[in-house]
Amino acid sequence: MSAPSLLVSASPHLGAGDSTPTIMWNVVASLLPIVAVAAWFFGPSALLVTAAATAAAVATERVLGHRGTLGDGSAVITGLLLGLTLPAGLPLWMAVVGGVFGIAIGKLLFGGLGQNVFNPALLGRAFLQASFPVAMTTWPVPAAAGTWWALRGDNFAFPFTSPRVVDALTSASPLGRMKFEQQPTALLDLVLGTTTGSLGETSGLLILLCGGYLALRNYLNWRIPASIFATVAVLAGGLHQLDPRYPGALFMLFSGGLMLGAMYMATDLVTSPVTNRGCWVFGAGVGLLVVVIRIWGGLAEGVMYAILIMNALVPYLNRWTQPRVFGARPVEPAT
Amino acid sequence: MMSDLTWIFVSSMVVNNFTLMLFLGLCPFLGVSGKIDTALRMGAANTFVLLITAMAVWALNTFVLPYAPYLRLIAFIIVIASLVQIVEMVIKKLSPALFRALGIYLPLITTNCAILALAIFQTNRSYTFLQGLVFALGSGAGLALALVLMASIRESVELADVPAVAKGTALVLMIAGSLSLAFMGFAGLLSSS
Amino acid sequence: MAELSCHASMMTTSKDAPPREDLAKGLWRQNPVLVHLLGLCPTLAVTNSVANSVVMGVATFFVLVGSSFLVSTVRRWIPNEIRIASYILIIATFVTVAEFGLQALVPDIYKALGPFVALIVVNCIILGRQEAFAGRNPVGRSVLDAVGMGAGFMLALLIMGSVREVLGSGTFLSVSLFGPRYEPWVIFVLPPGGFFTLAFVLLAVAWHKQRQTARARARATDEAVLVERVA
Amino acid sequence: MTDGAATGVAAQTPEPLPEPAAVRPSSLLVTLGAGGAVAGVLLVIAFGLTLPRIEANRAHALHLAVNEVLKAPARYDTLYVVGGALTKTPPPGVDPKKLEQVYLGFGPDGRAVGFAVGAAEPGFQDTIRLIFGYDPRNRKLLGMKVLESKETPGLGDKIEKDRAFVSQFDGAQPPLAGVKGKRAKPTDVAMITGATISSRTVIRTINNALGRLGPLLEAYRTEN
Amino acid sequence: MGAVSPTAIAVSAGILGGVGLLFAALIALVHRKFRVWEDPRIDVVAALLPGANCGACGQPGCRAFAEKAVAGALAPAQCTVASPDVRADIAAYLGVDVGQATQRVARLLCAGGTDTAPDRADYRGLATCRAAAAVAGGHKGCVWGCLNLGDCAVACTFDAIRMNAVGLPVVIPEKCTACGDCVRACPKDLFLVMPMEQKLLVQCKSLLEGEAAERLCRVACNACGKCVLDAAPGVIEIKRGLAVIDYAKNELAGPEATRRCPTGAIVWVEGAQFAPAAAAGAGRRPLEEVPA
Amino acid sequence: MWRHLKFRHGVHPPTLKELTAGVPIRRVPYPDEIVLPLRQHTGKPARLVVKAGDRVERGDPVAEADGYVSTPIHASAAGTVREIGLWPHPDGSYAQAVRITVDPYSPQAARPRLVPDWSRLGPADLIEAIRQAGVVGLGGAAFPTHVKLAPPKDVRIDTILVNGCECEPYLTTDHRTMVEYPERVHLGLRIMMRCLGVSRAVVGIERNKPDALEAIRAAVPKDLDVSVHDLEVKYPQGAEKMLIKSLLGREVPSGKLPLHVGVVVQNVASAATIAEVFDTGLPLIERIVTVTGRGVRRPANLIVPVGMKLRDLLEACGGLTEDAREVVFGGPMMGLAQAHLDTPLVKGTTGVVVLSAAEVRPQVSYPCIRCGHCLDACPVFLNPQLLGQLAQKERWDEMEANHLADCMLCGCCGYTCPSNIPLPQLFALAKGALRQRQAAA
Ligand SMILES: Cc1cc2nc3c(=O)[nH]c(=O)nc-3n(C[C@H](O)[C@H](O)[C@H](O)COP(=O)(O)O)c2cc1C
Ligand SMILES: Cc1cc2nc3c(=O)[nH]c(=O)nc-3n(C[C@H](O)[C@H](O)[C@H](O)COP(=O)(O)O)c2cc1C
Ligand SMILES: Cc1cc2nc3c(=O)[nH]c(=O)nc-3n(C[C@H](O)[C@H](O)[C@H](O)COP(=O)(O)O)c2cc1C
Ligand SMILES: Cc1cc2nc3c(=O)[nH]c(=O)nc-3n(C[C@H](O)[C@H](O)[C@H](O)CO)c2cc1C
Ligand code: SF4
Ligand code: SF4
Ligand code: SF4
Ligand code: SF4
Ligand code: FES
Repeated sequence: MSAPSLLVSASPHLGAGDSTPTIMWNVVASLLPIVAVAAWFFGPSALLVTAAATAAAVATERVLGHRGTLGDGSAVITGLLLGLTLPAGLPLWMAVVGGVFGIAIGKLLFGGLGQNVFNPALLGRAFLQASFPVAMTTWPVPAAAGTWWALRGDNFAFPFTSPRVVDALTSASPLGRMKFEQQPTALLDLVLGTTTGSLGETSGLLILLCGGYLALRNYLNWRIPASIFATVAVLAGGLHQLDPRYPGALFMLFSGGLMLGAMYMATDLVTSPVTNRGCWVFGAGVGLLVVVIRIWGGLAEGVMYAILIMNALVPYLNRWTQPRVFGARPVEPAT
Repeated sequence: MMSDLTWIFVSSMVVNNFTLMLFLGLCPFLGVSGKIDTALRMGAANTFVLLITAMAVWALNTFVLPYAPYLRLIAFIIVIASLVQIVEMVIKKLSPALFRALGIYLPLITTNCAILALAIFQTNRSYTFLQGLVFALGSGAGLALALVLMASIRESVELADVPAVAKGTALVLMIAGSLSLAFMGFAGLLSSS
Repeated sequence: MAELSCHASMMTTSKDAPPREDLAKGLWRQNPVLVHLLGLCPTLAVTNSVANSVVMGVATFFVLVGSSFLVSTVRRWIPNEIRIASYILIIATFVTVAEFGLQALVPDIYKALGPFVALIVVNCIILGRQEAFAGRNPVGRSVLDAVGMGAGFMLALLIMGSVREVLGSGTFLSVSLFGPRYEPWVIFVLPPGGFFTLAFVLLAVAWHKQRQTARARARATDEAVLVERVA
Repeated sequence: MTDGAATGVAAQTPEPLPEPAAVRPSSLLVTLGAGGAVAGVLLVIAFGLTLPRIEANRAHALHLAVNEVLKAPARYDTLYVVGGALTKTPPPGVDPKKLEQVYLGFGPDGRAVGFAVGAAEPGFQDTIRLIFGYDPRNRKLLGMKVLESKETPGLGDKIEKDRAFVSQFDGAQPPLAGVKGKRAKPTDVAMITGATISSRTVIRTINNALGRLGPLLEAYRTEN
Repeated sequence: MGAVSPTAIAVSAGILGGVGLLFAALIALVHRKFRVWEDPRIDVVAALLPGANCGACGQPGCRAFAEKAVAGALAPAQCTVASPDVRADIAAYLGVDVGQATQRVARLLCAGGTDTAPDRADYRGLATCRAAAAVAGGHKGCVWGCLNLGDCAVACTFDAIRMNAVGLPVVIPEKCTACGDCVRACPKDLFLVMPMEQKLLVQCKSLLEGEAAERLCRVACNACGKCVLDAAPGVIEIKRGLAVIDYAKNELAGPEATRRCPTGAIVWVEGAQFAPAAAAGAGRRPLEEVPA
Repeated sequence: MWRHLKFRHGVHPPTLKELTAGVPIRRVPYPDEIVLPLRQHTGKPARLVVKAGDRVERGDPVAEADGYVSTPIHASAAGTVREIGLWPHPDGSYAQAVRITVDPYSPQAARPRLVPDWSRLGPADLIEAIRQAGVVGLGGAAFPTHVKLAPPKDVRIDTILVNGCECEPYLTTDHRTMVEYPERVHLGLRIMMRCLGVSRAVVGIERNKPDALEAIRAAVPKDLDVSVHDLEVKYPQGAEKMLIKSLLGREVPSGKLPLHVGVVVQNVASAATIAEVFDTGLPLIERIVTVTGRGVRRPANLIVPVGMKLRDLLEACGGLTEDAREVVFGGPMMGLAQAHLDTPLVKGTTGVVVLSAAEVRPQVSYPCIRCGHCLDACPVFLNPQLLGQLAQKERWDEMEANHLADCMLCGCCGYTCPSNIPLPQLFALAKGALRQRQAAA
């Protein structure tokens, strides 16, 4: 019998199903329906903005990253998610700035996939929000009168110039209206997504479905969204009971970026805790900060900041929520 | 007016965090944020010195400086420095354990601009004794928070394959910038009606 | 008096370096901010406009040169034990003078600089120079050194201030550069922008250094080839 | 293994350095004491030299602000808030600088045109300090100027820089109400889009200050 | 208040002078109590040393070396890492001779490159020698031999090891400081730090003999014993399948012992051991390609 | 039912046992040569007692125990000692081994009883007999059984657990043993209970072996307190600590042995072997081995003489298929890959699994994405994610502080990692480095 050159490798010699790229591309796939719905509401602007953010993210990963890391699909997710957090009328050059910053500073500077501390998409968005506060808070009304084809803002503003005012209808977001004008928005509109807001924060129901698919396949830790939802519902519900001027739990849950944030961004594997207990605490922290910022803060929406702040706490949470090692007794007082 | 102690505390701790928003105390922030353990101790020692400073400054402002306003800066720096020195010696004598935990950071803090800045802010804003203490407590908590966050992040980033050019201070500053960006979420906290 | 944290005892030139070197080293090769990372608080805090940066730079320069002069003049009479206390006394005096001066001359900018003029007292660069240089060298060299370091500090502030004002407001010394259509990147005049700008500047410096060592390494490889021929 | 490095202990041993003797405390005392005294003298001199300029600067800044919000009065008086009333003369023994002050402006004809009142409240980033002119007779504002704020450039700093916003306060009728969009009534102030908080703080600051001081101002008017 | 009145001057001078006195008293007190004196030259010497803390000098670190050097227990030359200039500087500063140290260098006890010693299996996993060695002894047919993955080159602080085209680490004697990093790094224990004048070397550790050894590696020592006969008596001995050199008799050793070696396992080395091939670079041999 | 206990975490790899689960055990023909490494068990290698040219009969000792934690080794076939020298060892190294040329055409008749009859022996004599018979644990670690049966005086053992889980995928050695020799298992158990003076025994069997459960249950002797329990099918149910947790609810303290919670765990095959040794009077010279996997043509459960070479064994099973890629001693989760077909089987070899190219773990790894799956898999609640990162930076001390010592290299973390990071390999390296450093200190 001739001996083929045998393989020698370390145990275990078998591997379980899904590889990292599989997970990532599945997330990409689950985001596509959300992009499609955004396009349904916001027309070509939605596609342009997401495409610009994604292209920028991918190109940055390609140019500055290690060879071959594009295949894992994570840069595509970053780009898509960044795009989904932007207003439809944003100039494309700004979307590109966000994508480049998110990947270059938010991810590659830390060593690339898996090593970053802050959610790259959100860091990119926070950068944009701080850089271009006006453009980033100009919310076009979805499905406004006019043709589907019309741009919802000056998407094609020349790089480094301010967007021109285009006669697309804009209005305050449901949260802004609630906070600054005490005007609630109908829950059905929030659930279906027929409200203003960034591209991906319009349809809570769809996000819930797509995220649920990922949770079922164990691509994301369901404890994080569960903990966020529970915390927000309890806090908002309680405050609403105390003072009905505060918005109720359902409004809180379905308005703004909470759904997208809880399902897709707080759950980013890399920037959330590795321990399950840590995930519960992380989610509770995000929920708490969202409610605090929305109710007592200066900003109408706080999901992005809540997640970023909790991201910063993740290394600490990981340490703190380390499970008790099998057979290790809780420390007994010295005898 | 700004008598609201809660607001002073929250504002000095997160909204106008000394380190992340006002760039005060960057030396310890960059220098002693490598390990969570030391960061915590540094934060505690810092808060301690801030509290002492607040009291001393209140006394100076009330009893000495009205008569010699031009000595403000010199008086602050000398009084703070000598107070810290004395406290250090006292701790060393009374509790060697506490000294080992916190004392070694005290000299580092003397020449740290957060302390002097606290004195100046407190004077400029004419805080009362109580307000001054709350302000010191809030700023100290803010410094400790920033330090601990930075330390835990640095501990985890130490295991990452950071590109060679970015290793060291550039990365730490990027993290600080990101933290500062995240802390912008606290803007306006408790100040809107 | 406590030993100080500043690690400024590096950055010395050897005894027989030419005076030009005393002056020039602070500007770039041993730039107190960009290379030795000293005095970061003011570097980040007051550089959101060029005017602020310049005024702060001048004030610091004044204090640095003044106290270096005085320290090197009186250094022989200061006992070692009270070295630092005396330095602080001298520095604080100069800072207070600078504070009064700015308040009298440029009240608006003084206000914009907030507490940071007073904080020059605790700027590590200044105490560091007294410790490392003025306390050990004759007046002439000390002043040259202080001028160099002060200029280096000013240069760093100017770089930071220019980047931040140009990007963050589209202006330079309040003169509009790109016309009204320019969209300013507000973040650069906000706190995070300060951190990011300095990080970018340091990245650029590190990248430059890396290129230099890469070149040095290329030279070393020639050596290795030589070894190969021997073997 | 061979251990080659152990060859050759230094042929000579370096001269041991003698430990320097301790200093005499008296030299420390003399140096620091004298240095302190000299520094003190220097400071006082610098202070004395610059003080006039600094006070002039301050007065000038105040003058400009009062001028702006009272629409260039011919002159103005400084009044002190003492025990729930306004008085021209501070009570003896109290540092007048510690008292709250308002300024009463007079037109060229010598008639009072209104008060300039300073106030401050926490805004979006930090405390916003402003001064406004108020005519208690017509219950109208005369103008508003922000003295100090750290609001976001490009957004919140419009409360200082945006003429459209600032000019609304000329002739507005307190208590003010912030509105989104166009102002319809004289009590309305159109807030700045994207800087609602800063705008609202300005409005709130004026309303609160008038709520507190309004009766005093009116009482003073009627008395005099 | 305001103008420079004599009282103001007096007050200010009094306050500051008083504070100064207080301070001076305090410091005098502290100094009296806690004074520790250390020879300042230690700091200077420590600053001059390379700061590699490599231990090549046999001290736990550069500062320890500085202390001993100032005390005269070590000669400056014994820091082999420092350049001759630096050693001279230290000597001049301390006013002593530079002293001498034998130059030592790391030698590899294996010559089994990928061309001479074939693999027996495909190893997949972490691309380090240590990892490969732990998995079924690695891919190399000869289990004693070099795994060619370059842990040593990575470990070397001084960039003194390059992997050549056939996967063997080449130590560049000019750069090697004898710090022993490679000795600790190699899982097969193939490095030996030895004086440069020990030039006779058996580049093999295989315990197999005769044909069994040669089957696994063309340059293995097959324990034939010819070198023992050719060398001066007692210099070489065959022990457990290997020719072993007694370096205590190094002065008797000469190149003649290598002449009849059928495999070339015993060599006479001047300078570097194998030919470096710059093309192969200093890194590891890539085992796992980055996913496409 | 009885208390329902289980251990937490762990993984569910496909069991893949259908290849051999129904194949009855048969005996392989004797090979031409037997190679007996002197290191076959945990502990000190045995000391040689033969020399080249000696004749040995089946069951003759070729090496004697060298110390307490050591066992003798016996010739597993009659023949002539051809050579004593270095030979490839299953752990990848070369080790001292006795090569025996097997007599051709020999009936391989055994010597008459070398091991005494058990029924009249007291505990001490029984243990000595077990030791002389060279019995070691057959569950994988090959720990000398006599050591386990003689616990230190100050611990009290109250229960023997019999480990019939066989949780490794593919292997069916224990399964077939339980189905075909249930009485032997019980007899072995009876002998061990006598050695330890224990009256209670529990047999734990994973639920995917109903026939084994039934056979073992049916054969429980009336006079013994033996209960048989079915367990969840989950890897590593068979690891001692997990088994004790599942069956008794006791948690073996970190760094301690089962005996510290009053338990001795023995594999079913070990029990059966003890019975067989006393039955036949022959020492441990053969064992049951599953040869399986998609890379071998005729998977089988075989009685194999210890020391048979892999090449011969595979030939007896029809040889390798074209796409055979990796040969593993033991199961695919913890087994050792073999670089050589010349390596001999040793006493601890539970099976030979030949994986096809399609089955082997893909060999590209991605960066860790901190998914936390490894934390959810680790049965001893470590943080493999952190440990892995630390290992890559060679920060051994921090690994130690993070309980590396508790890692049993079960492979769950590596199995579940989507980024395919060779975590157990990293941990094995770290353990090695720490051991090396400790030895140096
Ligand atoms: C980076 C950033 C800076 C901001 N700065 C201010 C500010 O200075 N003043 C302010 O009132 N609002 C500021 N805002 C926005 C407010 O938080 C809030 O969204 C706004 O006041 C709502 O106004 P709108 O209802 O007109 O959109 C800022 C927001 C961001 C993201
Ligand atoms: C150093 C050492 C000492 C041991 N001592 C005993 C012992 O005294 N009694 C015992 O029952 N088992 C003892 N064991 C055996 C273990 O409990 C365990 O059964 C053996 O390591 C095989 O377990 P495994 O197959 O799960 O790895 C010892 C193991 C080791 C490594
Ligand atoms: C991860 C792991 C899985 C194991 N799986 C089994 C198993 O399925 N069956 C088994 O008998 N022993 C298994 N063992 C070995 C047992 O822990 C234990 O050593 C053995 O049952 C003791 O019996 P023995 O000394 O008779 O071999 C496993 C060990 C480990 C570490
Ligand atoms: C469930 C899930 C959620 C993710 N969410 C984000 C996200 O919010 N932002 C992002 O940049 N990348 C996200 N990614 C992609 C990837 O983890 C991210 O690019 C890393 O942070 C880069 O190191 C996600 C991936 C998964 C599997
Ligand atoms: S460490 Fe170097 S010498 Fe040792 S096996 Fe690896 S490559 Fe060969
Ligand atoms: S036989 Fe000798 S030279 Fe060849 S690989 Fe093995 S140790 Fe190296
Ligand atoms: S190999 Fe170690 S770390 Fe990994 S799952 Fe098993 S016990 Fe846990
Ligand atoms: S399973 Fe792998 S990728 Fe996931 S956390 Fe663990 S090591 Fe990282
Ligand atoms: S300069 Fe601010 S703490 Fe040192």
